[in-house]
Amino acid sequence: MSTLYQVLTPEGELATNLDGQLDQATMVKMFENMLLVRRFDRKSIILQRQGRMGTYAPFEGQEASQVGSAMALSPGDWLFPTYRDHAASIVHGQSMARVFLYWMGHMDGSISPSHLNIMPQCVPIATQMIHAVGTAWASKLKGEKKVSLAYFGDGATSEGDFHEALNFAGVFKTPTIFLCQNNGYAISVPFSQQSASKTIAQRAAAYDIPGVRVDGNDVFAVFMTIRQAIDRAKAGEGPTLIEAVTYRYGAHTTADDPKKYRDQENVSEEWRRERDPIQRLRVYLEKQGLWTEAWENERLASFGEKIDAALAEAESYPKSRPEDMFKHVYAEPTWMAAEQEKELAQPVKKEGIPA
Amino acid sequence: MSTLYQVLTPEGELATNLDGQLDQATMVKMFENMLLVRRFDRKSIILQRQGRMGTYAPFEGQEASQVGSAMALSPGDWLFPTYRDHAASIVHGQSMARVFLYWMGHMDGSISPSHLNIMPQCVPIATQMIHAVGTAWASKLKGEKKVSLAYFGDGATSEGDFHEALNFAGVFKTPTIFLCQNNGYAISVPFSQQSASKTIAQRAAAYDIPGVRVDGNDVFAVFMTIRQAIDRAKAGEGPTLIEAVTYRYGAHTTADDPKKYRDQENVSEEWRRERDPIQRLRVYLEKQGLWTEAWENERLASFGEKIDAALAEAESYPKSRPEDMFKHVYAEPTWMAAEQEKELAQPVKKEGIPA
Amino acid sequence: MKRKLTMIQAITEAMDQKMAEDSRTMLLGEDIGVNGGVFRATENLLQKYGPNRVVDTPLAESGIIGAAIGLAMNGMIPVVEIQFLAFIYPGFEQIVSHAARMRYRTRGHYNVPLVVRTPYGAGIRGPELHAESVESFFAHVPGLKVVVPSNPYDAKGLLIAAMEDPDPVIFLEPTKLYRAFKEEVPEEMYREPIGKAKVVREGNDLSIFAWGAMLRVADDAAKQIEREQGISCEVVDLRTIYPLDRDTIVSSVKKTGRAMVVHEAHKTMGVGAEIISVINDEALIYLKAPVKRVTGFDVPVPQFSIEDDYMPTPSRVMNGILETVTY
Amino acid sequence: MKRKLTMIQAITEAMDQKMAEDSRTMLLGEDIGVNGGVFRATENLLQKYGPNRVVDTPLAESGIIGAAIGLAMNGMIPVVEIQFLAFIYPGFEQIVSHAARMRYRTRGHYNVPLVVRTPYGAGIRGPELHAESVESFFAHVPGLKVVVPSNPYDAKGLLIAAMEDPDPVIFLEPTKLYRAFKEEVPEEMYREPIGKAKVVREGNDLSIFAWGAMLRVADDAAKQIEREQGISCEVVDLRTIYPLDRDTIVSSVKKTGRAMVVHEAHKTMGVGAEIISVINDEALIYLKAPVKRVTGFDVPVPQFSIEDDYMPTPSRVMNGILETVTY
Ligand SMILES: Cc1ncc(C[n+]2csc(CCOP(=O)(O)OP(=O)(O)O)c2C)c(N)n1
Ligand SMILES: Cc1ncc(C[n+]2csc(CCOP(=O)(O)OP(=O)(O)O)c2C)c(N)n1
Ligand SMILES: [Mg+2]
Ligand SMILES: [Mg+2]
Repeated sequence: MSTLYQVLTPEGELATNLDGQLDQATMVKMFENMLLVRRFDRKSIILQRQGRMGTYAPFEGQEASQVGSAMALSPGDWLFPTYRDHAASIVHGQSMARVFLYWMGHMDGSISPSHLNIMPQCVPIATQMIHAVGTAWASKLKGEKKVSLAYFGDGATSEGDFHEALNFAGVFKTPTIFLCQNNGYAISVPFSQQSASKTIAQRAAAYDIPGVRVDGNDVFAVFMTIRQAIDRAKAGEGPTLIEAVTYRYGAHTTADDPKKYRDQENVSEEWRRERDPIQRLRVYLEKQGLWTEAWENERLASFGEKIDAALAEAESYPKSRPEDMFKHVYAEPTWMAAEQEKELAQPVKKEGIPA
Repeated sequence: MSTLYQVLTPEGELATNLDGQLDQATMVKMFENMLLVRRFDRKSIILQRQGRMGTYAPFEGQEASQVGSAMALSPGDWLFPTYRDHAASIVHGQSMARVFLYWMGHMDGSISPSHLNIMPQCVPIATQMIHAVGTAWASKLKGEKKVSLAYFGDGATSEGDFHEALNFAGVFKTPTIFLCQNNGYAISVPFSQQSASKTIAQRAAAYDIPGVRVDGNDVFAVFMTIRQAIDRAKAGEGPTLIEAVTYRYGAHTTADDPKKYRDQENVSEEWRRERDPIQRLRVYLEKQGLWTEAWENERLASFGEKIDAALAEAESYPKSRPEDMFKHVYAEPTWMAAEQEKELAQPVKKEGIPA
Repeated sequence: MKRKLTMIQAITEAMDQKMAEDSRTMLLGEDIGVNGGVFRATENLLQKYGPNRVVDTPLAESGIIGAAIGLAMNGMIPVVEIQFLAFIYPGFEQIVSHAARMRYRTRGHYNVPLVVRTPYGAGIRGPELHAESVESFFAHVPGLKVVVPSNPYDAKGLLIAAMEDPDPVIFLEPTKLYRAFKEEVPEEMYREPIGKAKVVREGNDLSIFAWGAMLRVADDAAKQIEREQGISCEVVDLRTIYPLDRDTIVSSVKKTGRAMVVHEAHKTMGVGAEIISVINDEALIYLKAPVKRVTGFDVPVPQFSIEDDYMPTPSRVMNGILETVTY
Repeated sequence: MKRKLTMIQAITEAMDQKMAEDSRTMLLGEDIGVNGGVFRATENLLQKYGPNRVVDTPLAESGIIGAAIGLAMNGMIPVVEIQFLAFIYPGFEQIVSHAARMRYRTRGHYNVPLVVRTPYGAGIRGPELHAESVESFFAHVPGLKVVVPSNPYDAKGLLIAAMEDPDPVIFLEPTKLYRAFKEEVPEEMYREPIGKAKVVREGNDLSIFAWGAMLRVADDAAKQIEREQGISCEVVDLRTIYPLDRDTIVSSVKKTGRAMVVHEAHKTMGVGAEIISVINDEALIYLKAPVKRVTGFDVPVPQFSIEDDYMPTPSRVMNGILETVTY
C-alpha cells in the first residue's frame, strides 16, 4: 500500500515494462506540455509581482501529476480543478488566456470552453469532490462513457466532504477518479500532522474501492494509473482513489512564505534536483533519441510566444465592468438587481440640501 | 477484520477465556442492567402510545452494546449518547426520570447528574463524535485519566463528521472511544446501501487507529473490548473505533413502521430468537448457578417498581413553563428576551379599538 | 365532486407528474425510496420510477446536495429531500458556496436546476431540531430562491414551478400543514409563479404578511378580530421569501396604512425585518403605526412541551393587531 | 510617545496576554502555529506557549469547531481561527446546532466559552470566497454573540471581552483593516463591553450606523459632506451585531430624525434590515425620511477586479445622505 508505483525512475530509466501503453508521440507531448505549463507558472509569478495579476497559486514541481492525468482524459471527460490545477485545465483544453483572466480577478475567468467540461477552479477545499460524483453519476445514468476527474490536495483529505464523496462514489459506483496530489503540505501543515494515517491511498479501504499510490513526479506512472482508473470507470466498476506523491517547489501562493514552515533551501532543492518530473523525462527522451537541447530551446521559445500571446489576449480582453456583477445571478434578473444596478451607476450628487 | 469478536456465544457458552477480566458480580449486574433497560424501553413505548410521551426511539435488541460499554466506564468518564442510547445513559448514572422527561419534551430532560458527564442525547447525526474528541483532548491536557465515549449508528458513518472526528482523534491521540452500534439500518436504509465498505471497523485503517468488530449482542465481548480501549486511551495510545454488530428488534422510532422496509416477522424474530443478548447471558448465568427464574422474576418486579417510581417522579415533576424558554440562552439574558418574555405573558386584549 | 388532497399528497403528486413527464427529474434523499420518506412524500415513487430515479442515499447531507449539484450540471433535475430543515446544515456550504454561485461564476455556462425540499417549522412535537424555521439564512443568499407554500393547491403549483426553474430553489414545506387539511387540487399539472405573493383576504385597516403555517394563524386571527371587533385585515401569503414580491407588499400597505408580519422564525433577523425594510423603503409615509412583528422568540426553539408557546398564536396576533390599530 | 498598533497587532496582543494570564486559553486553527496564521495573527505564539496551546489542526472546520466545543465544555477556553469567513460553512452546524444551544439544552449545566475568530469582508483582492460578509447568518442565532471591531483599540478590548465571555462569540475581523492604520493601544489588558455601540461622531441631521471596515467609509463620507455641504451626521459604530445595542440606535435616531445603515453584506436580509426594524419599533414617529441602506448588492461578491464596485463607497454613502436629508 505504501509502496509507490513508478514507471520512470528519477534517473530516467524505465522501472516497469510499458506494455505498449505509451507511444513516443505521447511521451514527447508530455514533455512539451510540462515545459509549457512550467513556463506558464513562472510567468504567472512574475506577473503577480508586477501587479498585473492577483495572488497566484503556483504548481511548479507538480507538473507530472497534472499533465499526466489530464492527458489521460478524453475531451468529453469532466475535469474538476482546485486553485492549483490550472496546468491540468490547460492540458485538457482551457485557454491560457482564460487562466490569466481568472487570476486577474476577471468575471470571465471561470468559463469552460464550450465543447469541454472544465469546471471553475474550486476554492473551498474538497467540496468539488462531491460534484465530480454527481456529474459522473449523471454520465452513467445517461449511458455516456465519460469520467469525472477530481483534483484535490493532501490537506483536503481531512475534510468531511472527502469522506462523503468517496463513500457516495463507492455506493453508486460512479465513474469518478479522485486524484490527490499529495505535495506534503496544506499551506504550512505537513501531512504527518494532517492525519495519523501514513498514506492517503490506504483510505480507499474504508470504502472498498481501489487505492493506488503513485510517484506523482513520474508522468508515465500517473498517466498509466489514470488510464487504468478510466478503464475501470468506463467498464462500470466505479471509482478509484489515486495518491500522487509530489512536492511544490515554491510557495503555497504568492502571498505565502514557505521559509516560515519548512527548509526551503534544502528540501525543496533536493526535490528539484533529485526528483524533478521534467528532468527525468528529458533524460529518458534523450536516450530514446527524442530530445536535443536545440529542440527544447526551440519549443521553449515557441511556448514563450504562445504564453505572451495568451497574456496579450487576456490583457486586451474587455475589462470586467461593474455592471457585470448583476448578470447571471439568476436566469432572469430580480427586481433588486435591476434597481441596484441603477444605484451603482449613479454619479455622486453634487447639489446641496435645500437651504 | 470482518471476523466478529465474541466471548459469549448465542448458546451461552464461552468462546474465549475470560482471563479474569469479568467477575461474577459484574456478570450478574450486566444481566440486571439489561433486564432493567429492556423493561424501561417497553414501558416507554407504552407511554408513547398512551400519549404520555412524545415520539420515542427504542433500543430493544441493542442492550448488550449499551450496557456492556457503559459498565466499562468509570464515573468520571464522558458519555455522548444519541437519541437511542438512553440505556447507556441510565447505566452510567442518568436517572430514568430524567430520560422520561426528555421524551416528554421537558426543558429539563437533558441535564446531567452534576457529578457525572452525561451529555444530552444528540440528534444531528455524527456531530457528537467531534465533541467527544474535544472533551477527551481537554482531559488529556489537564492530565486527567478520563475517557470520552461516543455512541453512534451505522448510518452516522456516512457523515463527514464521522471522518473528521476519527481523523482529529488520531492526530491528537485523544482518549476517545468511538462505539458504533451497527444495527444494520439507518431508519430504512440497510448498511449495504450506506457504504460499499463491508464493515465499519475496517475504516479505522484510514486513520491508523485500531478498529475492532465485536458481536454487539455479546455483553462480555463489548465490555472487554471497551475496557481494552479504555486502557489504551488512558495509557496515552489514543482512540479506538469499535463496531458492535447488533439489531434493533423494533421500529426506528414510534413514528416508524419497519414493515415498510424489512422483513420484520422473519428477520427481527430470528435475531430475537437466535442472538438475543439477554437470553444468552441468562443461559450462561444459569449454568454458573447464578440465575433462577424466581430470582429473575423478583428482579423484574423490583425494576418494574423502580421504573414506575421514575415515571411518577417525571410525571409529578413541575411542568416546563413557557417562560423557561427564556432561561439559559446566555449567562445574562438579553434585552430581547426580557421584553419578549413579557409579550408571551400578555393576556389577550379584550378592549376594542376607539370608535 | 372535486378531488381534495392534503398538502403532502399534493407534493407527492407534483413530483410524480414531473417524474412522468421529464425523465431528467430524479429524487434523492434519506429514506425516500423503500420507505417513501419519513413523511411519505415519495410514497410509491420508487416502485414507479425505479432506483435510478428515486434514490435512497447514504446519510450525508453535504454528499446529497453536492452530488445533486453535479447531477444538475450534467443534465439532470435533482429534487433533494432533506429529512428536517435543521439537518440541512451539513450541506449548507454546498448550497451557499456552490449551488447559488455556479451560474454566476461560469457566466451562465452552467446552471443548477436543483430543488431542495424539506419539512420546516414546528408542530409535530418532535425532539430537538425538528422544528426550526431558518428561512432567513437562505433569503440572504443571492442565487437561491426560497419558496414556502401554505396550502395544498400552492404546494403543487409551486413545486412544479420549482422543478422547472433553471435556478436552485429551497422549497420549505410546513410540517404542521402536511396533513392539517384537504383542499381541491386540480389533477393536471399547473404552475404557480415563484416570486408572487397572494392576497388571501382583502381588508382595509391593516396588512398582515405571513407564509407557511403562520398564514392560517394570521388568517384565523384576522377572521376573529373582524367578527369580534370589526377590524378589517388584509392577509397576504408571501409564498416566495426570496425574492420578495415587493409590489404586492407595498401596494397593500399603501392601502391599509398599517402592517404586521407573522413568522415562526426568531424575531431578530427574521424575514420580518426585510419586509419592514421594504415598507420603510417604499411606503414609509403611508404608515400610521410601526410595523408589528409577531414572531418566534429570540431563543432556541424549546423542547416540544412548550413549543406551542414559542410559536405565534392567534391571540398574540390579535394583540398585535389591536396594538397597531390603536397606536 | 504613546505606542501605536495595527489591528492585527492588537489582536495578537489580546490573545498573547490572555494566554499568559489564563492557562485554560488555547488557540486552534489551520496554519496558526508554525506559520503564525495566514494574516500572522498568531505570530510567535506557538513558540511562546507550545504546541498544546497553539494547535495547527487538520484542515476540517467542523472538526475544529466541534472539538473546540468539547474542549470548552471540559474546562478550556478555545479560540478558533477560521482562515476566511466563507470557510466557516463546514462548521456551521456545529455553531448553530451545538455551540449556540449547549447552555440552553443543559439548563446551564454546561456552557461553551468559545471564540471563533475569522477575517471577514472584502479588501484584499483575493480569489473567490475570500471576501464574504455574512454576519447576518450568525445574528439570527440565539445563543451566539457577534462582534465586529473597526479599529485596533476596540479589537483588543473586545477580543479580551470575548475570551472572557461565558458564551460563544463569533468575532469577525475586517480583513481590510488588519494593517490599514495604526492607533494608540494601551499595553495593559482592558475590556470593551460586548453589546455596546459607540458614537464615534456626534451629529444632528442624520444617524449613520456602521461597523467594521464600513465604519471608516461612513465616517469619511460624513466628514466630507459636513465639510462640503454642512450636513452634520452622527456616526455610530455598532461593534456588536448581536445582540444589538438598541438604546444607542434609538436615541440617536430620536435626536437626528434620519438614519442610514452602511454594510458590506448583501442588502436583502443584511443586518441593516434588523436595524431598520428596531427603529421602526421604537422611533418610527421620529423619522423624517425612510432609513436608507447603503450596502453590498444582492449578487454574489464578484471577482476581485470589480470587488470595489460591490462595496459601499463614500460616494454612495454621500448620495444616500443627500437623498435622505432632502427627502
Ligand atoms: C474549506 C476551506 N478551508 C480552508 C481553506 C483555506 N485554504 C486554502 S488552500 C489550503 C491548504 C490546502 O492544502 P492541500 O489540500 O494539501 O492542497 P495544496 O494547496 O497543497 O495544493 C487552505 C487551508 C479553504 N480554501 N477552504
Ligand atoms: C444530520 C442528520 N441528518 C438526518 C437525521 C435524521 N435521522 C435521524 S436518525 C437517522 C438514522 C440514523 O441511523 P444510524 O446512524 O444507523 O442510527 P440508528 O438510528 O440506527 O441508531 C436519520 C437519518 C438527523 N437526525 N441528523
Ligand atoms: Mg498539499
Ligand atoms: Mg443504525
